[in-house]
Amino acid sequence: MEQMTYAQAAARAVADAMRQDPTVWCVGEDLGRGGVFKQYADLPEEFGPDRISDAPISEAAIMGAAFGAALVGTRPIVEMRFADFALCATDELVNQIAKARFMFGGQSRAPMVIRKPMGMWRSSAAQHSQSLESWYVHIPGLVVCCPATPQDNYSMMRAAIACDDPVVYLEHKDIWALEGPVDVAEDYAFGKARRRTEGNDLTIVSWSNTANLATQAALTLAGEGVGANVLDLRSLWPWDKESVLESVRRTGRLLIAHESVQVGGFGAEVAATVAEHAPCRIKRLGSPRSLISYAPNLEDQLRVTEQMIVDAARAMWS
Amino acid sequence: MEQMTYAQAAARAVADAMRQDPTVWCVGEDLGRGGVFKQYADLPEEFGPDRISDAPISEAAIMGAAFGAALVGTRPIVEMRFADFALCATDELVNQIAKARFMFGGQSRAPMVIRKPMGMWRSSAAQHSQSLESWYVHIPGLVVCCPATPQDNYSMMRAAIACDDPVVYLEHKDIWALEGPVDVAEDYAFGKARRRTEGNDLTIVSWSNTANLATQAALTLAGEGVGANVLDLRSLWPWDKESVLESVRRTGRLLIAHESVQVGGFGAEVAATVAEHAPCRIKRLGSPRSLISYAPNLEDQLRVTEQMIVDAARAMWS
Amino acid sequence: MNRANYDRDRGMALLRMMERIRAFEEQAELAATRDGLVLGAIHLSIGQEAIPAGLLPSLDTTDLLLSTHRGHGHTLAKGASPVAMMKELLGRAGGCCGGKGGSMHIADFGVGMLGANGVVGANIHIGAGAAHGAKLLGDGRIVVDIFGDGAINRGPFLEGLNWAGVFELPILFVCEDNQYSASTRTSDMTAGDGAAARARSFGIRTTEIDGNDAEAIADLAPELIARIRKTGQPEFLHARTYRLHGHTYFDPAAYRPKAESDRQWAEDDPIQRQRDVLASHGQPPDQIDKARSDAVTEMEATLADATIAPWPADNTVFDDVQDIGSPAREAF
Amino acid sequence: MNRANYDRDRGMALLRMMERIRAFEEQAELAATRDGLVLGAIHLSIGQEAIPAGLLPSLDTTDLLLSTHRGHGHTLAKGASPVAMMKELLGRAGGCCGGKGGSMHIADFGVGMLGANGVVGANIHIGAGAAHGAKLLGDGRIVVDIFGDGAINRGPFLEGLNWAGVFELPILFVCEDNQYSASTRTSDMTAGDGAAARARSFGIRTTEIDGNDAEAIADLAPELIARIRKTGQPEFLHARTYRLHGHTYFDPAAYRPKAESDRQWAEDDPIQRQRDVLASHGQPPDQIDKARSDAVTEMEATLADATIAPWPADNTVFDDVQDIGSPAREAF
Ligand SMILES: Cc1ncc(C[n+]2csc(CCOP(=O)(O)OP(=O)(O)O)c2C)c(N)n1
Ligand SMILES: Cc1ncc(C[n+]2csc(CCOP(=O)(O)OP(=O)(O)O)c2C)c(N)n1
Ligand SMILES: [Mg+2]
Ligand SMILES: [Mg+2]
Repeated sequence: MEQMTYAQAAARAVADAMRQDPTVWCVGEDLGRGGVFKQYADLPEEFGPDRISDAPISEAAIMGAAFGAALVGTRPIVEMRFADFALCATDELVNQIAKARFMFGGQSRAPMVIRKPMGMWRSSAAQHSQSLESWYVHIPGLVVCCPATPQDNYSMMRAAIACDDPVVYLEHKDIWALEGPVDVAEDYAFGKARRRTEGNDLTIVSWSNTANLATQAALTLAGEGVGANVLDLRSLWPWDKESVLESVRRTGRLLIAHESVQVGGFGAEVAATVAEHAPCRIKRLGSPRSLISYAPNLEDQLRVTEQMIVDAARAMWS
Repeated sequence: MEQMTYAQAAARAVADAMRQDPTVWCVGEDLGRGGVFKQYADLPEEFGPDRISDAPISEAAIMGAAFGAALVGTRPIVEMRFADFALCATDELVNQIAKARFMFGGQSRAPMVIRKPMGMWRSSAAQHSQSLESWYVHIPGLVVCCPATPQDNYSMMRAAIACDDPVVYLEHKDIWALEGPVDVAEDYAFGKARRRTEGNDLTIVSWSNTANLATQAALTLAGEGVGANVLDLRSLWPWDKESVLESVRRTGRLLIAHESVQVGGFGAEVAATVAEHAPCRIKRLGSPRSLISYAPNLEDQLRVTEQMIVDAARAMWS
Repeated sequence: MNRANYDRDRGMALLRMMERIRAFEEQAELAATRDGLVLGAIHLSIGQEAIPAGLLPSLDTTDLLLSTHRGHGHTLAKGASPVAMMKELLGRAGGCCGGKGGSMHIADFGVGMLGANGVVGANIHIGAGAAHGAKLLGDGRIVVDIFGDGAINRGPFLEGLNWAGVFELPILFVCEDNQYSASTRTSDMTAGDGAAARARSFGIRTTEIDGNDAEAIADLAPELIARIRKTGQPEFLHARTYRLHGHTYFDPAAYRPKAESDRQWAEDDPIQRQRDVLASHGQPPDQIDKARSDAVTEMEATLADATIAPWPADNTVFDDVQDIGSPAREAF
Repeated sequence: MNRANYDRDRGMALLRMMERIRAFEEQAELAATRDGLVLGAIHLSIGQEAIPAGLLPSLDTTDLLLSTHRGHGHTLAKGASPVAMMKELLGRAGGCCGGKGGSMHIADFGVGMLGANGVVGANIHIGAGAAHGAKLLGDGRIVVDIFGDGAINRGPFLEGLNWAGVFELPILFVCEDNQYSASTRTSDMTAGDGAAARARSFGIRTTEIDGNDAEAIADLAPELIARIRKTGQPEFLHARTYRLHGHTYFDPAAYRPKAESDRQWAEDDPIQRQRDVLASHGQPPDQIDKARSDAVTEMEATLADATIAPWPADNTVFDDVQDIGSPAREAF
């Protein structure tokens, strides 16, 4: 087990995959210098400019060209820099990449990993802070990953690169420097949640960096004698309905916490599924349907914090 | 009260608004010939090419330029032709139009109506059939409208044009020819559902063309002695939580029916809200998370039909 | 004008391919209007047959093609089976996309046809990417990427051409300029001198040609393709043509003067032009006519075949959505 | 070279504006690096001051400007208040966007500044639309739309220029070509001859200029602007310059040879060039220096003002999201 940061774990996963499979390559702006968040550090030196490729500021073409290259037998890793900029390539992702295999009756595959660093990153304001994971879950043809730890950013990246479906891979910008142990032998199966904490009193479902906050919150709750079962979904499509339903049947209480806007967020899908199949006390905690400010005191009001998770959990007994 | 089709009602609303306000104008491909669905019929003749403007095949610029024109004091109506093509203008809608007023601290407004004909229209296949209303509900700054009848396509269009917020206005392609009475004096308040049928046994929440199917289904159910309160939400942001909660508190049963993909659809938000605030028996009926086929027998398997609504309603007592 | 040592065999091959494309689309139109068997929109390329017929036979089967909503002719000329295509237009089992795509998503990867596209312009940067992939794999395949005059006003035109230039990709971009974008005269919505001028601004070698002159296109094609194989550099071809029918089969094209299309039919139908060329070079009239009658026979049989094909099996509905996760309603 | 009847007052005005822009950004950089008061990224235009200083004072206040992430200089030269701008960079109450936007979304509609943009290229078609709106309203306003060399590789460049050409809109597009796109040398990722060549392909009248020659830009500006007002037609200006600092204030710009930026500092700093021009035309050195000292004094006071400004009131968080529907969590 090595210690690595979240960014290093991803770089390591990409490097390990590229060594094994010569058809894997990466493309995005400024990758030749290791990527804006250094998540491609040392890769340009090892693999050269054809396989760690720079790109013009052409998000539509980065996505579209990588798709074309996938259709002819390569396995591109697409870097969108900020998830927000990926909106410049929405037709390519949703109308082309997600649909090609089906529309063409199975003649083609689009084995791609589309990396979209998402989330709030102090004072990045409204155009550089969004979390739109629920959009991609709603699009048939896409797999959606939200790794929260270095271990998962290694294992899930390996699985995403190996997958023949297009994978929207949403890394959280605020935890590039998060350190943790990584076992490169641990593998990951899409749709399997990680039990971050065990507990029989309350189920907390979360993903991405909020799952880390929820895990912290569970420790506080444990100190108060409240056993919270924190499930880090890790992938949102497919998602681990079985574990969530099993857990709420035990606990009778479900708290769902995520950073993205609550209205129309993926938390609604989790809540709706539980309400249909295992009704219990349900509470969502997400961002207000508002825009993210530059000023920190305004930005903070949109954040879901560890304390808010603790308070919301306590309130589930009131 | 005049009889009009859904398409004529929209054209009439646009004409009435343009006569009153010289700053209202329309822009989109082929509008000079009345629009691909004739939803701009006779407007080119009355208002001329500057106010019913053709456009190059440049969805990003149609959306972006209309936004610029809104910033300087006009009120554009943007025609996207098919909701699917609007994905070519996602940055413009989500990163620019929805956020400008807030990011600029209230210095600007973007009074725009963005028309996106959506939904299944026999054998239009995967790139011409999508219903992505839940995406726009998730985006702060946007109002989201889904008119289901000629009356609402008149009243809601008038309200959308008069609104200072950007309004994503999703007309359903399958009902352009639907006829009905229109009272041009009836006004519409965003966030007010229409009670399509009364009933105390079951609440059915729907919108867009599925609300018409639900209304039919309610008649069948009434024949069986089951009173269904069909609520046509009409606008999804804001949406009529009060009426839905009031209704489910009476009926104790909620069926949500919509054409769009069920996973991550707006039905999940309705279900989640009810589960949090007025727990009751809840069931969603939407499209499988699959792609829409050209072949009718495959396309039909993705549709939510009147019969399916009736069956799902009956099953709520089993 | 007559040429010395004119190759009548090639001339007949060009005529036959154009006749096959036209006969295919005439049958497709009958299937739509007479039989009501085509459920979605189809976009006919009648009047534009010289471009695929002149250009695509010079490619290897392994070479790649990307096309548009108006792609029947391209697909046939790349070597796809008309029966599988017709079945796809009718949404039947055995269609090249299993009935899932229809006319606007027709594809035959077996002959390097990577798909029509329902989104105007979307195939431009995707095509550049196909060439990018082929270059990375070093397998020698080149790409022909065909789009309309309306597509040059979408961002992917800029991003795709720039991409091909920057990465030095083996691709031939072809603007099939039929002067209309649906009901709009493209020149009314296009600034500057259009496709060729824009392509040159990316430093891409650009050729302009009469897109209704099958012989001229067939003369040029081997040269362009050989140069792309040799240099690995992109090229651009701007071919002027005319859409003799409406935008879709149900479009009466009332937005343009009937005299305009009548003149085109009379003076600039690429098939009639090719017939005249052959005649003027002494090709026997019966052989010239036979190209037409053979094509009609083939495509009537094609439609008959397609008409009796069954619908796709109901249980194929969720096939090929994706490997991971089940698309079924409420799947667990 | 010296000119006859050189206008020293205009020369001093140009210098003063450039010094104010530079001093503003030096203070902003100090606020970021020394004081840790700038929380988000800021992009400095140090070395590029001649373009806004030469161009924008020729506009009326009612004329319109759209800018980029590197927009401080443009915004100042259009007449915005440096104090309101600095407060915005610090995310404070009284910032021109109430602290909600920060450097990348700075805007001052009161002086026709319709906003910086965090999305590269997005201001190009939006700017064309602003000109479209002004034309529809017939109010005589014209638009200046400034973007970088990297933005010419995004679709909006094509769609925006085509739009302006088709609708004949009163807009001046300005490509501020500092040769870099973040850490990438733009020429490595650009096919063909770049901005000017592409602009010409849209039939838009295009001028190329030394973007570090404030005098030349100030000579040209009134002519361009007058012609746009008169003809109502778009124009394009390609101005070559250089970014003397990193892409963001925390970018050491290690990707380019230090010798390159050293040479630029030594030989092609637009401010030093303007000082030399003035000196060579007999402007007293103390007055030349005073432009700098006045600017520094002003901008030090500006930063001091901003530093003591309070945070925006917490209860402004939901202001200006939208009129319809409440943004609050679980609003009813
Ligand atoms: C992005 C997008 N916008 C609009 C449409 C609707 N549409 C389909 S074909 C067409 C005209 C295309 O014109 P052109 O590119 O010249 O091709 P042609 O039809 O003439 O072959 C339009 C506007 C679309 N399919 N995609
Ligand atoms: C669509 C989009 N892609 C990428 C970025 C990230 N980014 C911000 S500035 C920049 C470089 C822009 O270069 P240029 O247009 O030349 O402007 P300059 O920074 O040189 O002034 C990039 C890539 C962005 N903001 N928007
Ligand atoms: Mg055309
Ligand atoms: Mg630059």
